[in-house]
Amino acid sequence: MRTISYREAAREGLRDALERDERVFLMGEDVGRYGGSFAVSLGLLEDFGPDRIRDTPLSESAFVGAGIGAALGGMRPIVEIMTVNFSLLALDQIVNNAATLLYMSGGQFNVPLVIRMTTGAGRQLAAQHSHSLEGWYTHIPGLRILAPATVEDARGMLWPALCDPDPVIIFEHGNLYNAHGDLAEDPQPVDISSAKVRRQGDDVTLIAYGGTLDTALVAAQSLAGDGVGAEVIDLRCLRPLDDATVLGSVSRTHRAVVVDEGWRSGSLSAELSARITEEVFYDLDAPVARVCSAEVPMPYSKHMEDAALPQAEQVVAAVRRMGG
Amino acid sequence: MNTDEARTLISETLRQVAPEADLAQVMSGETLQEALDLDSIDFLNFVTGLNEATSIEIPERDYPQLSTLEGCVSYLVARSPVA
Amino acid sequence: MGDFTMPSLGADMESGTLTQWLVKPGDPVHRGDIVAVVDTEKSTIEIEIFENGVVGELVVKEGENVPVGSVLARVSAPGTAAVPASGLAPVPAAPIEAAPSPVPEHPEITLPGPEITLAGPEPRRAPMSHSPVIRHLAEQLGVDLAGVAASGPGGEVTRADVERAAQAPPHAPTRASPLARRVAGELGIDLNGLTGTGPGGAVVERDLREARVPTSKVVAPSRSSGSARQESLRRAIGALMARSKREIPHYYLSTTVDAGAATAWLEKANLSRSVRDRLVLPVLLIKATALAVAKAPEVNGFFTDGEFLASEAVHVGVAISLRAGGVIAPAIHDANRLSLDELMLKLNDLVRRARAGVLRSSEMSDPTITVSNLGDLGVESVFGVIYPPQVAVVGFGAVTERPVAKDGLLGVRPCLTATLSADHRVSDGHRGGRFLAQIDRLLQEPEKL
Amino acid sequence: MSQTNDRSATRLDPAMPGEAPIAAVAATATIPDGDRRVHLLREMLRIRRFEERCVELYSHTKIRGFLHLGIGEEACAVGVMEALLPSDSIVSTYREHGHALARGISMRATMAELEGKLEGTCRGRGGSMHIFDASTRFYGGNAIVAGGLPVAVGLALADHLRGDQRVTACFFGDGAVAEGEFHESMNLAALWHLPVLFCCENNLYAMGTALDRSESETDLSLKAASYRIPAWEVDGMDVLAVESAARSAAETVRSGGGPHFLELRTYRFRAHSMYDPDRYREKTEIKRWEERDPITTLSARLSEEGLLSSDALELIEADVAAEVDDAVAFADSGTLEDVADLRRWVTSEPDRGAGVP
Repeated sequence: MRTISYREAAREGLRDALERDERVFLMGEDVGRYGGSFAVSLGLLEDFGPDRIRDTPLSESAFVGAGIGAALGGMRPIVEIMTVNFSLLALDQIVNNAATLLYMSGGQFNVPLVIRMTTGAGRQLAAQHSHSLEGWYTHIPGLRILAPATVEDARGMLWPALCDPDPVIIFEHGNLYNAHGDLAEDPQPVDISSAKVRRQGDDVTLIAYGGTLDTALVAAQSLAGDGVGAEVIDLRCLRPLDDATVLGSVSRTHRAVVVDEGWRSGSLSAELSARITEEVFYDLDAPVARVCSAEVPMPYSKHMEDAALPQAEQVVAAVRRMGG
Repeated sequence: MNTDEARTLISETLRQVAPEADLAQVMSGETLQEALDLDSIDFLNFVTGLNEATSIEIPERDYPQLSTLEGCVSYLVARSPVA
Repeated sequence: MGDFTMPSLGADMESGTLTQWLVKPGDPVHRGDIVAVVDTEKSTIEIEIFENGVVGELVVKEGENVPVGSVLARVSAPGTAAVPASGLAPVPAAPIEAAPSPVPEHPEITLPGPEITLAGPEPRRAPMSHSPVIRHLAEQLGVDLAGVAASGPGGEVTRADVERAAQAPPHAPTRASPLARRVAGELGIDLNGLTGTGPGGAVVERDLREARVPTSKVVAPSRSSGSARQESLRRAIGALMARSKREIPHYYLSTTVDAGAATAWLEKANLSRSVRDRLVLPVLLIKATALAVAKAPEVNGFFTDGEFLASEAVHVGVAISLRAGGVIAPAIHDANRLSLDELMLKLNDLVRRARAGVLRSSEMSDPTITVSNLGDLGVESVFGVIYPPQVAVVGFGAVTERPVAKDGLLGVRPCLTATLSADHRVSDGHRGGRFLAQIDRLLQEPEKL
Repeated sequence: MSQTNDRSATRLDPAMPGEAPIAAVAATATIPDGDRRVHLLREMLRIRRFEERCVELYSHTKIRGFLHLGIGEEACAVGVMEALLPSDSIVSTYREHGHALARGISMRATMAELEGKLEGTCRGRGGSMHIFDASTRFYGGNAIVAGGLPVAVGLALADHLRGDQRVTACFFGDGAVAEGEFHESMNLAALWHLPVLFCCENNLYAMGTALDRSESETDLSLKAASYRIPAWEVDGMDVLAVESAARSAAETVRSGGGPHFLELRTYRFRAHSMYDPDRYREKTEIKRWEERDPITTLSARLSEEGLLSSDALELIEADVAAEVDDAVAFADSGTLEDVADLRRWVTSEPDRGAGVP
């Protein structure tokens, strides 16, 4: 076991994939010479050369579309969009081409493409650089959406994602890059379709992903002080959702709180709440609660941003309101 | 009516009165009321059931003879019309 | 003879208006010729014909709007004798005679036969206008008159009706969590009018488990799975008893009753009855208890929100032990007015349905006093625990031969022990004692029960 | 490595869209021999008759949804496809029937797709605007204007990375040049020197908007030149001109000469789609372009040169008509996809391999 940062783990994942298969190449803004805007791809250009570590012009639609074309052409591209905020410029390619080609072509053309994006707020980057739009992408059939929240997942999800014959989008929360965690000496690829129970509990189920996993764990800790056993579920895969793990837990604890950095309306937490109500209604002892970002463009000032983001205290309060 | 017929009749009638009753549990000598938790209403319904099935007249004073399984069987066999 | 039909000119086009014909009957046409102009909601489009031929009848007139696919014109094969335009008298479509003439409008339709008056028990709709007194009272008590059941002789709403409506819990649906509703179903607890400790006062599962629910709300458990139901039922009733003990100051009385007269009368009475119609001793005990209430009304009613409400009616709750464990006490309504035979039928029916777990919630909801008759199971004396919100429970032990001094002579008589547990906030030993004595006196003249 | 073309021909004054274009730049390639030109004529006829029948089928509601016809633009499709190899890749647009048929996709499968039948190229899921065919590396129509351009660049990128000598031909209309994706794709292809053949079918109208009402600079070749991409203006109504231009461009691209841009000056005789009252064009203008119909002009030329007798033409017409009838019969008798397959291929079935080998 060694302690390593989330960023280093992600970089190790990239290096491992590039070494395993020469069809793999990385493409994105400043991934080469600059070493990646979050330094994830630092050093890769020197080791793998400009053909496989390709800096692109600021043309999100073109280089994401090119990633799709290259995947159609038999390569295994990894496209890095600097942040989810800029991915809006490539939505047409992602939704109308990547997610749709296999179905429209009647099963003829696969798009084995991986797109990585940084997401989320908390670094005072203000409204245009702080979005958390994973929920949009989880709405699109044809895409697999992953949210690695731990060092192990940051290292282990990339290779299985590349092996998936369909497009996979990996969201890396910006706050996690500096987080440290344990990682095996020879880390194995991880499963990319099921949620994980990060903390056992019997009284309430806290459901989180990516950047909000830590918020849920902190809340669970303080609830334990009040004698409330909170179970914390890390979704890991946001589409397709691992209903079995979520519903199994909620039907046991009878209470659920979803912690989601997206805005409430039409968010991933709304989908989770709907599924819980539809599937385990008769096991609910209180309405599903949701702790999300305030529905405001993210303010710059720290105290305002903190007020907008979902916090552990809000999760604890939600559980209390349920008579937990 | 031979003893086996009597026994099956008794268990069927009891089952109507006390669905969960299980004749096997009735130890010999133990009264049906105790073994199967029958109160006076249940017992009356039990007697009514036997009467309607066999049309044997069962006056109240004979109730004690029917309170055990064996007593019940012999009571029925003795009074049933010649098969 | 081909047909020229209204073409589909767009994904969402359902009909089109033929604005102009560019050909007339008899004109030769060739594939691709523009033959007409059509208007859709969005645009005016020249439409072409796809086959060669000669134009026949123009079925659709200019200005007519027809759905896509409707025949616009008949087109005959090319080279057939051109039908002289004038000669082609359009065959008029057969006038539709067969259509039934519409039912003539008659202003007044008289139904044959006498004017039907609504006779029978159905109370006639109360006249909408209420007396000012009633309206004023209703306003005062915040009662919506429209929702009040009228019991007055003329079908009008009485003062009592308004007061009853005022007391009745608001009809707002009880807030309960789905889990609570499911568990309530299993425990046979009627959630109406309950408030709990959940969000917004909703009843939550814990409320049911820790029996914050008055027994009157305990209805027959629903038919869900056996063992889990029994377990939860036993727990709920146990908790109920514990709470009853905590909250109600019980006082206990007992007396020995000579049951000789009763049992002798019973035996004689049953001789002349077929097996099915025989009576059992509990029937006499219930009737005696119900009649004795007249002597001690403080044992018959409800103690809620800190005050006692005597009940005019006497609904005797009969404690029935469920074979699967637990005891429930459904009510026999107006036991004091029923004959012994009616009581017998009622009791038999109650026991059978209770055993089968099929009881109406009304039966469970309003006994005014409870009789527990564990004497049936050979127990000599039993002190019951009061079922809140009731205020008394009468217990009858088993009939046993006991030495009794009567008229100075020592003799052996069939006796039973009658007990009373009552709520000290409502009655006391003296009143309770009068009640038990009255039961004893009544049992000595069974023929009057 | 900028290569400015010889612009000896006078520029077409875009202000007057109705003006007939001057003879295009004469490509230096050889004039194809007799029967090959008959083959080109026949290919164009197949497209024309196929699409004429589509109009009828649409009127009778056998084809639904949107239907964009390339009647008049057949020379572009046939000319370019003649210059490509089976190993090359094609990315097309929603006006794609001509490209599909010229590329070798059967009339049967294409018509069945238009009628939404299981026997169609994509089981009836794509329709007129989304025809895909793995065997001919036909990477689809695309209903998003310029949506296919980045994908074409990606296909070329894969070939470039693997050192495969292949061309990705990417078709789009004049409307696409107003999309950001056009500029991003041209730049990326040029920047990375990728083997893309950009084929712009400039029919002077983006749906209902004439070129000069949507572009500040209407000379599309100049646009391409700004990305240092060699560009030719080609008479899109002359299949021989298109073929020779496409052939020389494709050979340069295939041998590593980087992306090339063909501006195929052409014209569609029918409305943008089945729905369009065509109010934005003068009837006279349409008439003038119809006089330069690529089919009638070629057949007239071949008969003048004694290479095509009227009987031979009739034979070709009959043969094409039979193929169209057969395709319609095949489509009409086609089956519907089983609704139970609704969810198949939203994502891959577990065992399915990845991508086209």
